[in-house]
This record gives sequence, C-alpha cells and structure tokens, in this order.
Amino acid sequence: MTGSASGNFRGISPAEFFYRNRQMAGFENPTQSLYTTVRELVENSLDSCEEARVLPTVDVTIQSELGRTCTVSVSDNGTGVPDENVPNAFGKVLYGNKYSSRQRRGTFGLGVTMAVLYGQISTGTPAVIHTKTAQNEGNEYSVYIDIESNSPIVKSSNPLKRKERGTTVHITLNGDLKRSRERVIEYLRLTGISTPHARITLSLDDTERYTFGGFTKKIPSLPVDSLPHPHAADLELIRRLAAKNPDLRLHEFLVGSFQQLGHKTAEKFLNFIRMDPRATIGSLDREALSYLGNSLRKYDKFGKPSATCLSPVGKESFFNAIRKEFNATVIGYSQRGPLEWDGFPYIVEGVLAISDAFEQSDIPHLFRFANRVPLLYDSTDDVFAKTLKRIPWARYKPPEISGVAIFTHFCSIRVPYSAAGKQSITSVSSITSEILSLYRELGRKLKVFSEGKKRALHSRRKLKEFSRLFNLLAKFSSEVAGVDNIPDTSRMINELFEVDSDV
Amino acid sequence: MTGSASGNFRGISPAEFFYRNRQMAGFENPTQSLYTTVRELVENSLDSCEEARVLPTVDVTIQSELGRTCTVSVSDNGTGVPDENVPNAFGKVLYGNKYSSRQRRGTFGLGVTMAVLYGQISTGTPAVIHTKTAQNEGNEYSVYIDIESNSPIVKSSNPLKRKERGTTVHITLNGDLKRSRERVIEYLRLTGISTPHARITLSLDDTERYTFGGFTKKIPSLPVDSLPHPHAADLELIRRLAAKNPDLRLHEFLVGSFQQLGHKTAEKFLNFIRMDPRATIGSLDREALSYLGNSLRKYDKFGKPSATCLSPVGKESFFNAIRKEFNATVIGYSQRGPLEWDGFPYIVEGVLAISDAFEQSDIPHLFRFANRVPLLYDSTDDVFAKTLKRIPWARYKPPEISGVAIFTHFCSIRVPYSAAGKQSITSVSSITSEILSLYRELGRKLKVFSEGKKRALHSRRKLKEFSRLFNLLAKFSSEVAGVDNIPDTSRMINELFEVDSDV
Amino acid sequence: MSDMSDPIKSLTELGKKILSSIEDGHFPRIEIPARSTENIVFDEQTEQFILGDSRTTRDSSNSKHIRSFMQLMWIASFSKRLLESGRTSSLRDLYYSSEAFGVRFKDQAESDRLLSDLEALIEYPRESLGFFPEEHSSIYGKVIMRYTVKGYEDKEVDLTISPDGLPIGPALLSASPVRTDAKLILAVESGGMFSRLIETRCWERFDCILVHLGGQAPRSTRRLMRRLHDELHLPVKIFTDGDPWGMHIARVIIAGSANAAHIRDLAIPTAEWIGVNADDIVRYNLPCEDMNNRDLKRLDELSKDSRYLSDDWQSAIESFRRLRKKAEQQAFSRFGIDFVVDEYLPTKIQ
Amino acid sequence: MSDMSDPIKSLTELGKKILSSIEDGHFPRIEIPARSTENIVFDEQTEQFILGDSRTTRDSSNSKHIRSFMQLMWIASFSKRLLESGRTSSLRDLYYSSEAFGVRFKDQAESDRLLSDLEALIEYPRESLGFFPEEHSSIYGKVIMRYTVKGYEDKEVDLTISPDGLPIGPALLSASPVRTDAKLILAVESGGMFSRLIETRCWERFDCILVHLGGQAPRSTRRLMRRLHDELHLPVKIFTDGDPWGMHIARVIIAGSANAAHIRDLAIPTAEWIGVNADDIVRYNLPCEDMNNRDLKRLDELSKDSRYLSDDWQSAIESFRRLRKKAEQQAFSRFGIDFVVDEYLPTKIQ
Repeated sequence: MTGSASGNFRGISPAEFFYRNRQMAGFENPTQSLYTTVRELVENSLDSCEEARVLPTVDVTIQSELGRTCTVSVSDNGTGVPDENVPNAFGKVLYGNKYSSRQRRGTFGLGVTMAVLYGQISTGTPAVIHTKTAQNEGNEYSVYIDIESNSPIVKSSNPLKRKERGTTVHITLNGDLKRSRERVIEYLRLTGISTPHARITLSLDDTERYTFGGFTKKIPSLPVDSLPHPHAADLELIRRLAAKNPDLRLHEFLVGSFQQLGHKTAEKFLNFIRMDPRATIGSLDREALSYLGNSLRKYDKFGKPSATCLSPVGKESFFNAIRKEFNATVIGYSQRGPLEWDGFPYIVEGVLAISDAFEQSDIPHLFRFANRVPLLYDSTDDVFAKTLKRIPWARYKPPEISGVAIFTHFCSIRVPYSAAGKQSITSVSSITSEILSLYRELGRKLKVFSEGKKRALHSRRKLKEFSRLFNLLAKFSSEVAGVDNIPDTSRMINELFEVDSDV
Repeated sequence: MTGSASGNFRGISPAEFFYRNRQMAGFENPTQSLYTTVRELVENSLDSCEEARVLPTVDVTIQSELGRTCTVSVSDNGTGVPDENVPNAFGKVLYGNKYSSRQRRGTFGLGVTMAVLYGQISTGTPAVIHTKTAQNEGNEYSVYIDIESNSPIVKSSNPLKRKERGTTVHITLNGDLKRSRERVIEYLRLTGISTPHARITLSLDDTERYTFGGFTKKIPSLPVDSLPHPHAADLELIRRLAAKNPDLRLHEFLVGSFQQLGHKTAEKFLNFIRMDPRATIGSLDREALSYLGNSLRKYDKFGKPSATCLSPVGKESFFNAIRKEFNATVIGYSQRGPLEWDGFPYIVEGVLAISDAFEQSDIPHLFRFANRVPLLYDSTDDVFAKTLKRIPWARYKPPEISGVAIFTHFCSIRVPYSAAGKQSITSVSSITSEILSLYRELGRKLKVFSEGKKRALHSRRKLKEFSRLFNLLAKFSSEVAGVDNIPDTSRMINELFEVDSDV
Repeated sequence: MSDMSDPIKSLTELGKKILSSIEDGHFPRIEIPARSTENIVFDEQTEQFILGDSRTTRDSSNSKHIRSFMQLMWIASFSKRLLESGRTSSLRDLYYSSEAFGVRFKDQAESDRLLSDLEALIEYPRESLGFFPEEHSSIYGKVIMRYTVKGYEDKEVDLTISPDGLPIGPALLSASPVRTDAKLILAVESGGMFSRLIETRCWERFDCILVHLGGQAPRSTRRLMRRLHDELHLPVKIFTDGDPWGMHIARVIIAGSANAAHIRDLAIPTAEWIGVNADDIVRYNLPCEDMNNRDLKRLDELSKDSRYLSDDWQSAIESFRRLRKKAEQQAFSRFGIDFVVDEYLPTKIQ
Repeated sequence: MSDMSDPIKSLTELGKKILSSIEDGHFPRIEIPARSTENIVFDEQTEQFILGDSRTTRDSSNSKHIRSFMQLMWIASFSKRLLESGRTSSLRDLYYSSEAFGVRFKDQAESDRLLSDLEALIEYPRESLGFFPEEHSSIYGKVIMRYTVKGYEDKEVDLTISPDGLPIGPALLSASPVRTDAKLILAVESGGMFSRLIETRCWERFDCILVHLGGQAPRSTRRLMRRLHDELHLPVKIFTDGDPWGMHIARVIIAGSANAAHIRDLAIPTAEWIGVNADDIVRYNLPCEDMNNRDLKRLDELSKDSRYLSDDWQSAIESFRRLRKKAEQQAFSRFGIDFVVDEYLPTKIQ
C-alpha cells in the first residue's frame, strides 16, 4: 500500500499539485488558458465591485505579440486590494476569503493564482498588479509564485498614483488569441446578461472594440453571510463549531450555530434524538458529535433555508438584458427555491425567450449561468443540459415557432461543479427535479403564448370565409332541389356573427 | 479585484480545499464515494506489490451495515509502509512520492487521503492501517486528518503481528453498496485484464465472493525513472534543475539533465540558439532561462523518448487475459509509440477481440485503460471514445460479425486526465492522431480476419453445389430436346475441379 | 328517406328540405348515420353489418361544419346532373370537377369520404348515383345478361363471349341477369388463377361462374355477385391466398365491410371461404413464407373484429397464428399446373 | 435462330445443341444478346430500338454462370410443356412452379429476368412462349376478331360487344383481326377517360378503336396495337396525363422500351402523342400540381435518353421544365364533363 518502503515521501504544496495538474483548473492548452485567465480576472473584478456597491466598469484588453504570447489586462473600479494582502492574494495558491456563506462568483481561492502560475511557467513573466484602496494613493507590484513552497515572491513594489479606487492586473501568458477570441467575446456578452448593471469593454490588439452589459442602473442588494442550515452539518463542521465555544450548552449551541433552528425546534429535536440539552458541547466525544451531526442531517422538520445569502438576477433585470442584447421577445420567467442541497441554500431561475438570433432547433437553445457566471463548456455533463432533453418540447412548442432559447441561472452558496474548471453542474437528484419543474413551467408559458397568437390570426378570416361557404351551400341546394332562384343569406349570416363573433 | 478591503483573507490547506470540493476527487455521493475508495486502495496496493516484485494478491472486502455505512478493507502483499511514513501517507492530503518520472497508477498524492477524509467526515471514524515491512513485525494505526492544518492525527498505534509483509487498510464511510456493487465488480474484473499477473478477490457482505485476474505468472519489468525529455522543459522545471547544480556549464547541464540530449545534440542545439556552452547555468537570469526553456520546447531535432519508464501490458499478456476472461477470439494487437506529448513519453496499445460476451453494435464496444487502471466513467469526454466514432467501422466490419470489442491502454509518466476523478483522457491533438492510426490498424486486422473466414466456408460447399446444378442443366436440356436419357456428367465435373479446385 | 323510389327523387327532396330551412331563416341541419366503427352492428335479419342508430349532425351555423356541408351538397348536385344526362363519373373525375365550382377538396380522400356520407344520407350506393371505381374485376361464365345502358338497351350478352373474361364495369353492373346454366359462383383472388380456371375449362367441370376479385373486391363486384346470388339463386364460394389478407377478402364478401356498412344489399351471408387456410398449407405442404410483423398484427386486429367472433373464425385465425406461415393460391403450381383443378377444388367444392 | 418457324421447334433445337455439347464432353456455352442499356441502338430500318451486336456469354464451366444457365433451361422446359399442352402461365406461376423441380429463384424478379433472357435467345416474345402478365389493359371499338384459343376456334367477336370494354388477355392476343370500320386507334392512359369516351360514344364520332393503357402499357397491349396497326392499317394516337410519366408512356409505344428491346414487332414508329403536353396545360389553364423532385429528375433522365434526341421531343421536355407543373387527363373535367370530347380531342385528332 501507498508507495515503497524506500519511497521518497514528502508533502506537495497546493501550487505544486496544480502545477502538475493544471488541466484540472482550466489551463489545458493555450486556447483554454487565455480564456480561463480572462474569466478569472473578470469574475474577481465583478465580485470586488459588488462589495464596493458601485456600478461596475470593467475594461479588458488583450494584446497578442508574435507567436503565442498574449498580455491580458483587466481593470476595475472595485474596492482595491489592501497592500498587506497583495502578495498572498496573487502569489499563493488556495489563499482567499473565509468559509463562504453567501453567493460569490469565485470560491476556490484558485483562479487568479492559477493564471499567475501559468503565466509564470509559460512565459517567465510575473503578474503586474496596480491597485488603489480608499486608504492609499495606489501601488504597483510585480509578483511570482514559489511553486515548491507555495509562497509569493514580490519582485518589485512601487508607489504609482491611480486616479480612482480599483485594481488593474496584467498577466502575460502563452495563449492563442485567434482560437479563443470567439469564446472570450461570448463569455463577456453573457456576463453582461447575468450582471446587467455592469458595463464591460473589450479591446483586442487595439483593432477590435466591444461593449457589453450596462442594461440597468440598479445595483442588486448584496447577499449577506448566513448561518449554515442544519442539513449541512457534516462532522467536520460540527467539530469546528463546537471548538469555537466549547462551554455552550447543547441547546444554546444549536440555536446559535444554525439557521432554521430556534428554541422550539431545538427542544423538539433534542428530545427526539434523546440528547441532554444541558450538556456542554465541549464535553461530547467524537462519537457523540458524530451522532449529533448525523441526526441534524437526517431530521426532516427543519424549515426551508433563508434566501438572504443569495442574489438571483430577477425577472425584470433578466428580461431587460435579454431583450436588449438579443432583440428578443421574452415569453416567461420562473423561479424555484430557496431550497437546499446537502444543506446549501440555492435558487434556480429561468427565462424563455424567442429571437431570430437563437439557433433553430427542436429543443430550445440553452444559456447556462451559475452564481451569475456564464458556463460555456462541458455542456453534455451539465444537469441543466441533460434535463433539457427530458422535456417533451414538441408538446409545448408548435413547429412554426423557432429560435427559442432558455436562460437558466443556478445560485447557491456552494455550486456542485463537476470539475475545477467550473463549466458544468453535477446532477444532484433534488436539483434535477427542481430544474424539470422550472422547464415545464416555462414550457407551459410558451404554449399559452403561441396559442394566443394563433387565435387572433384565425378570427379575422373567419366571417368572410363562412359567408362564401354558406352562399355556395344555398346555391348547390337550389340546384339539387331544381329551383332557379337562390335565397338571400346575408341577414342570417350577419345575425349569426353578431352573437357569435368570437367563437 | 480579489476580495474586499475588509476581507478575511487566509491560506486554505489542501485538505480544506478538497473537503469543500470533494466532487472534484470522485467523492460526489455515497455511490461514487464507495467505488472511488475501493479504487484508490486497490491501485495503491498494486503499485506497492509492483515495487516489491511479487505476484500481487489483493483481497477486497466490503461490509455494509444498516443504512449507508460501509467498511472497505483492502489487503495486499506489497512492501508495507515504513512506520515513520504511515501518519503522513494516510493523514495528509497531497503527500506522496516525488516528482513522478515513470509510469505509476496513482500520481496525485490525493486518492487514499481523500478516502480517509471522506470516511472521517461522513461517519466520524478513523482509517485503520495494519502494515508490516521487511524491517518489522507489524503495527496497527488509526488515523484522522486535521483538515484545517492538513496534518495527521494518530489516534492510536499498537504493535500487532502480521504473518506476511504487506498492508491492510480499513475505511468506514457513508456508501451505497447496492448501487455501486456492479461498478466495483466491473472495475476489479477489468483490473484483472490490465494487471493480469495479479490475483484479486472480492467479498461482499460475506455472501458474494469473486476472483479476478491471475492469468499469468509473469511479473512485468519495473519501469525505471528517466530524465525528462527536453520538450517537457517548462520554465519551472528548468529553474529547478538549474538550482540543483548552479555551477554546471550550460553544455554539461543539458547533457546531464535531459534524455535524448547527448554531447553532439547539445552542441548543435546551443549553436543554433546562440548561447554560450561554457556559461554556468547559475549565472543565467530569469529571462535567459526563459529563452532556454522555450527553445528546448520548440527545437524539433531531439530524438523520440525512451520507453524504459513505461510499462505497457504487451501483446501476449493482453491476449491471454482477454481470451480467458471473456472467452473471446483475439483478432489483433497494435502499439504506437514511444512518443511524447508536451515532453511526456507515452505508448498507446490496443487489442481487438470478438466474443458473445460483448455488446452487439455497429461500432466496437470500448474498454479503456490508463496506466493499467480501467476507466469506467465519463466516456463521452474521453479521447479514445470520441475517436472511435470517427472510424468508418462499416468498412472493416462485415455485418455478420458482431460482439466486437476494443481494449485500449494509454501509458505515460503523465496522463492528461480531464478531471481529478481520473475517468477520462483529454483530447491532445498529437495523441488523437496516434489513436486514429491504432484503430485503423486494428480495423484492417479485423477485415483480413473476416475475409479469410468467408473464403474457407465458401470453397467447401462449392463442388457439391456445382455438381447438383450441372446435373439439373443436363436434365432440363434433355427435356427441352425431347430426349429421354440424361447424359452422365460426373467425369466432366471431376476433371473441372481437379484443375480448378480453388477458384 | 328509404321509401323514395329513385335516386333523383331522393336528391331533389334533400335539396328542397335544405332550401326551405334557409328560406325560413333557420340554419339547415342534417343528420347522417355515423359511419364510425362504434356504430357498426351486426344485423340478425339481413345477416350483414349495418349502421346502428348513432347519427352525426352537420349544422350549417357551425363554422366547423359549413365547409363539408356545402361540399356534400355540391356532390349531390353533380350526381343529379350525371343521372339526368345518363352519364357516369370516376371518383377522380368527381374530385377534379369540383374546382370549376369554387369547391376545393383537400385531396381525393376528402371527396371520397363525402360521397360515402351522401350514400349513407340518401341510402343509395354510389353506382346508383353515377359514380364508378376505376379498378375493374372480371367475370366469366355461363350467364346471359341484358344490358340497360344507352345504345345497348335490351342487348343480351353471354358472359363466356370473351375467353379473357369481361370487365365488371358500369354497363354490366346495370345489366339484368336473364338466365344461367351455372350452379355456383366461384370468386378467386388472383388474375393468374382466374385465367388458369378459364383455360382448364374448370367452369364447365364445376358448372360455375368465375369472378376475379383482384384483391379486396370492389363494391361493384360485390354488388354484382350479390345480385347473381339473389336473382339466380347461386351459392358463392371464395378462393383466396392463404394469409390474413386473403381470409379477410372472403369475410368482407360474406359479412360486409366497415366502410360500406351504410350500403344495403352488398353482403352475402351464405357465401363460403374455401381456403387457402392454415390447415391447407400444412396438408398440401405448400411453398410458404414466414409471416411478417404486419401479417401478425393483422391477425391480432382480426381476432378482435366483431365479424370474427364465431368459434370457426377464431380457430381459423388461431391456426394461422400457430403456423406463422402464409402461402399464395399460385403456390399449388408446385405440384404441377393442373393440381388445383384436379385435386384441390374438387375436395373443397364437394 | 430467327429462321425457325415456331417456338416449340426453336426450343427443341436449343436443347439439342446443349445436350450434344455435353455428350461430346465439352461444357456448353451460349451467347445471349446483351440487354444492357449500352447495347440498345436505334434501328433506322425498323424505326425502333433494338439490341446491338454485344452478347453475354453463359459458360457452364464457370461456377458463377452455372446456376442461371440451369435456370434458363428449366424455363425453356417449362415453356415447352405449356406450349405442348396449349396452356398459359402467369409470371408468378412460373416463379412458384420452380420449387417442385429443385430450381429455386431468389425472387420473382430473377425468374422474370431469365425469361427475358430466353426471349432474347430464341427471339420469341413471352406470349409466344405461353407466359402472360396478370395486369390487363382493355380495348373497345368496331373491330371483328377471330379467336384461336382452344374451345373458341374460329369464333368471331365484335369488340363493341361489351360496353365496359374487353380485357386484352391471352385469348384476344392470339386472335386475328378480321375487319374493321374504324379509322384510328386512340390509346388513353386512364380507365376513367376510357369509360368516358365509350359512354360519350366518342368511338362513333371519331371512328376509333379505344385502348385503355392503364399506365405504362403491358407488352401484350403494345403487341395487339401494333398488330391492328399493321394488319388493318390504322394510325395510332396516344392521349396521356400531362407529366413526364405520361409522355414516356407514349414514347415507349412509339419507339420501344429498353427492357423489351430484344423483342421485335412491338414499337409503332408512326404513332403520335396528342398530349397532355406542357402547352396544353397553359392553353387550357388546367388544374395542375407543382412537379416534385422525382418529376424533375425524370425530365433530366429523359432529356439524355436516346429516344428523346430529336428537337421536337427536347422542346417538349424543355416546356415541362420551364412550366414546372403537371396535370392529369381528368383535369379537363374542370370545364365540364364533355369538354374533352367536344373541344380537346377534335382539335388534337384533326
């Protein structure tokens, strides 16, 4: 088992691990690496602007030199990075904010440092960061990573004035702009849909310029940290919470540590699992903690989670953005949740829209978002994509309606990505059934829409045609009867359509 | 950018990272977790036995208790784990052997510790390890992981005699035996194909027993560590090699650090890139090292890599195993390589076989292996599976031949998995074209086989049928001529077939 | 309206009734016997399948009915013109003629269906309304018929006049049987068998009138056979291929078809199917083919059909089902060219 | 072998030739005029398509030839028995009869093809060898024919005897024309049109014999028309649907078909197609349908066919191509039931 008696055992730093396995983080080849770099930088920028409570302005430029060397620069008007944090934030893999208990774009503490690492090993250049917080005038850093020890090497740091608060990051890497161009554009276009209050510009080699987003001036309210739901109580979490305040009595411990667990519920719950509410939490051994955790996860009488930690796009903002970006007719919006998977609160929302800009197909074209981030790759593995095929669209969609698209957004404090590349969401059975319901709701809205359209068209032609047919009936009947004059029918027809005009 | 001015920044341990993102390592749900646990333990066992140069005997038992608690035990006759290594090998995530420079099954330093971690958080129980090396009588440990600090907690360690050298590991976890049963069996059955000298037993809840493998007594030669190929020289590697012996002159540095780089080649290369062969490597700055690395990666006159670091299954062992396990007719074997992708040596090999045990389909059923490990999941993403569909099988396979399977094995010192779950190989374009060639070779062998079969069948029936038809011809001709007696034809026919017997 | 003595009168009455409703300011309605399968019942008295009491209403004030109501009346007026001028029309001609009158049919299937509605409504078959199918069966045998068509009034024809048989067309259909020497009508499915039986003078040997059905018999052919059966008192025997389709050809002649259940005087309840049945295939070891899924599905359908509820017919179906084989009439050729006449038919006709 | 005076003699000679080869210890070989398209040429003298000089060899020592060679001889022996006993057989009967002799055909297409080989080899058409198709066309008009079949020897029949027409079967085919009052043969494609023309006494008005082709005319029908044309000196006019298929029905009657190029005396080079052509569709504003891809593809094929190389035919094809519409004969019904007889045909027949 595990290596040889003579084996050269040692710990591997996270930087080393991802250096060896960079395809796991989306740095498989120059095409994907350039795209992932843009993505990680833009997502960090948007998160930072959201904390700063400003309308985000994010400017992306990509400059390609001879061969495959590209420099990506992303500038924002967010909070800026405090000086003391810069080295670790950019030069240490798996360094980031604490245990995430609200919806954010990046959660792994991996993204930006991976871009720095990839730039460094592929072109030998450091990342350059120019940042200004409310507390200073601005500084510029250039940073490497010491991969073996996973620690930052600050090559230089100099004061450099910057007009507005915010951060600009430059990373030079081995990238293939020609092949990733389309994806970068599509990614930013869709980011403008899911963060419609942000204005994003893109400049490629000084020759192409694009603007995305800016569809609303409304800044969504900031999701707030919340206590964990009791169904998230795995043994590690319980252990950590217990270690924080070992002297709390069990009853108080539960009420103070979890949401949906007030005094009444705690009493009932402890009674049900026959544990002494007055025992101090610190006095419980591993086995007792294990029993408590298992019971918390299995008990089915806790309330649905609170939604304050989540930030869905919302009907109006979503509609606005889709209408403007795709010149689309929006048909309907649906939302499911807040619900929880393994104790993590989540909401799914979706919009169905029609436009010539969407692919013509039997099933709607799918645009996927998770925590406001567009997902572009690995759609075959994704729960939204798989589920879409299980819906009998023919039942909802008349063949004459084409160019239908569905925009889905999954938001949660924890997204069950199937890989670190964060491009597909894994099939969790409770989530799957909510998505099915969401799709069916949208399908029914599509059906109602298309039937209404048909009816209107129909009734205009109706009177004219009825009159023609009835006159023929009278004429042929006269012929069969052997009678020469055909009776006048106009009064009868007019009367019929007066009382019956909207049959 | 990167978090708030007021953010709670800190480093996250690798254990913490994978605790939060365990689906990345194949611990998504109880079904998959049980399967992954078996897999990681068995692979470590086989690697250990290979180093011990013994015929592996690996015994797997799974005991399921009420609900979803299972205990997996895997026992081997490998090297055993030295006492000083036990805590870290089982209680520290990303702890393992040094930079891998030969083919091994596990390479991430992640697998077994993830199983320990998952067992701990889902059932609160430690991993129990009973091991004996050549140097001791045997000890038993029980180990937890301190997730926040990524360090082992040894709960107990006691001397416990063990007859033979080797290791037994018990992990109790939240698993779903009913749903993962089939996969575990399939995994072990296929492991018996790719490691045909190993004998593996499986016992489920004391009621089901299986034996796999043991098809040969021949222990394959151990792959040996080799110097990196110059195409693998990314800047990090160059930097590390340079740091080891900073006083070496450039020429000697290259010859001593890489394979396929002898004195003549080094001279030509340095001349070509106009660097001074007498400069000491330590004197080069980052930029010069970067130039050197880039040049090494791009220079196209280095030889193909050596294959001594690789261990393909080989024609005979592969044939033997497939014949015996599936009662199959083996049609052909092909091998491509050694070649390199990004500087990493690799070989692909494949067997085409026919058996009633294989699915009937227009395209062959595919069994995939990487470094002797069967790959069961995520086949849609896999380069072998994707490539299989691009072959016009109808051209090679007559419709009357069914039940065709292809076994493919990719071996390399670095396998480009598309995710940490290690179930699919990513499409690297140089690899893709080799696989296409491999498939075509196997296809042509299938074609030759089936045509040969047809011909043989054909000629046996021929004389008999000809004789019947010719006699009828004579008979009807007599009738038409109005003649009663039919001429004898036997002499004519015999003469014809003497000279013409193999038309 | 069944008391009306001729089609022209019936049509005229229909027209007058509708016209007077319009003149009174009421939207006309008609009720047509429903021709759906649920409304087809076995009538003990006439021993055939007829329509039940269920009726379909066509209400001209309903915008979903008005088009087909109008089309029905156009067919009525077209029919009246045909009858008054002594003409006939094919169903295809009917379909094409509509255009000139501003009446458009979706396809010929629609005009065919409405003609059936008119038949059901005024209780005359299409032949009495001037419409004849294109496909012809043939007939051959010792009968004298007297023509009534224009130019041939009272001319008599002997149905052995042409050794190739005579087509059963408008003229023969409106002719009257005068006398016969035959004792039997033998209807056969295929043209090859029909020629064989004429050629081998089988009609002399068995004193029979031969009818070539040519697959599922056209109504006109069934009408003529029924008439010869009624007026000349000849029993009818039917000889078909040995498969579900052949069996059903016979059963339709005997008990009527669903899509002509609204027409009286078509079925011949005493007619008899003389094979090829499943037992014949086994007994004579005929060259046969495996039944395909379509055949087996057809057997399933027939086993649930109300015309097949009797034990005899159920067991005929069951035998085919067990055998899972089928054979053509021509398969008897295996035993030589005269086997059918010398061996098979004598046994079957007694 | 074309100098042989009757089929039985030709067959016997064939059998003797093969037999003597076997008796001499040589594997028999025969040469059959090749019936592939490349070997079909236009013969200026007979003004029809005939086979060229290319021949296919059947060598009984070749294991790829032996089966079809043997099958060919079985058909020859079957034919001889038919002729000697004065019988006929359908193509289906031929196929089924093979089994009893240990001769198995893959399907009826195979036995049909070998029968054509035999025709080409001994230069007699299938009707002379005792084989008749199942499908019948019909004929009607003022001709007297004299039967030769058994039981009807020397009996005369007037082809107006049945107002439904007479089927063109084995008996009529072997009958001889005696005399006629007609001045023209008018062949029409559809049965509906045939009935219409009888009923409206068009045959009196134009002094014509009416022939119902029923789609692509069976060879027997073409043979009978050719015989009436030759022996009674009647010109032939052909009236079809207005589409590539109708046009080709006419062209085959005039210039022969590829799969009967080995048969003499079938084509009628002076026959004339009187429509419906593309100009008629426009001139009479006929109800029409858009051509589909199959129609257009057929036009392409015909434009390259050696029978359509003349300017007239190329321009007929070109007109259809430009129009991209097609119309049936029945489409004239749009203008009333007699329009065809009163307006169209007089113009076309002059």
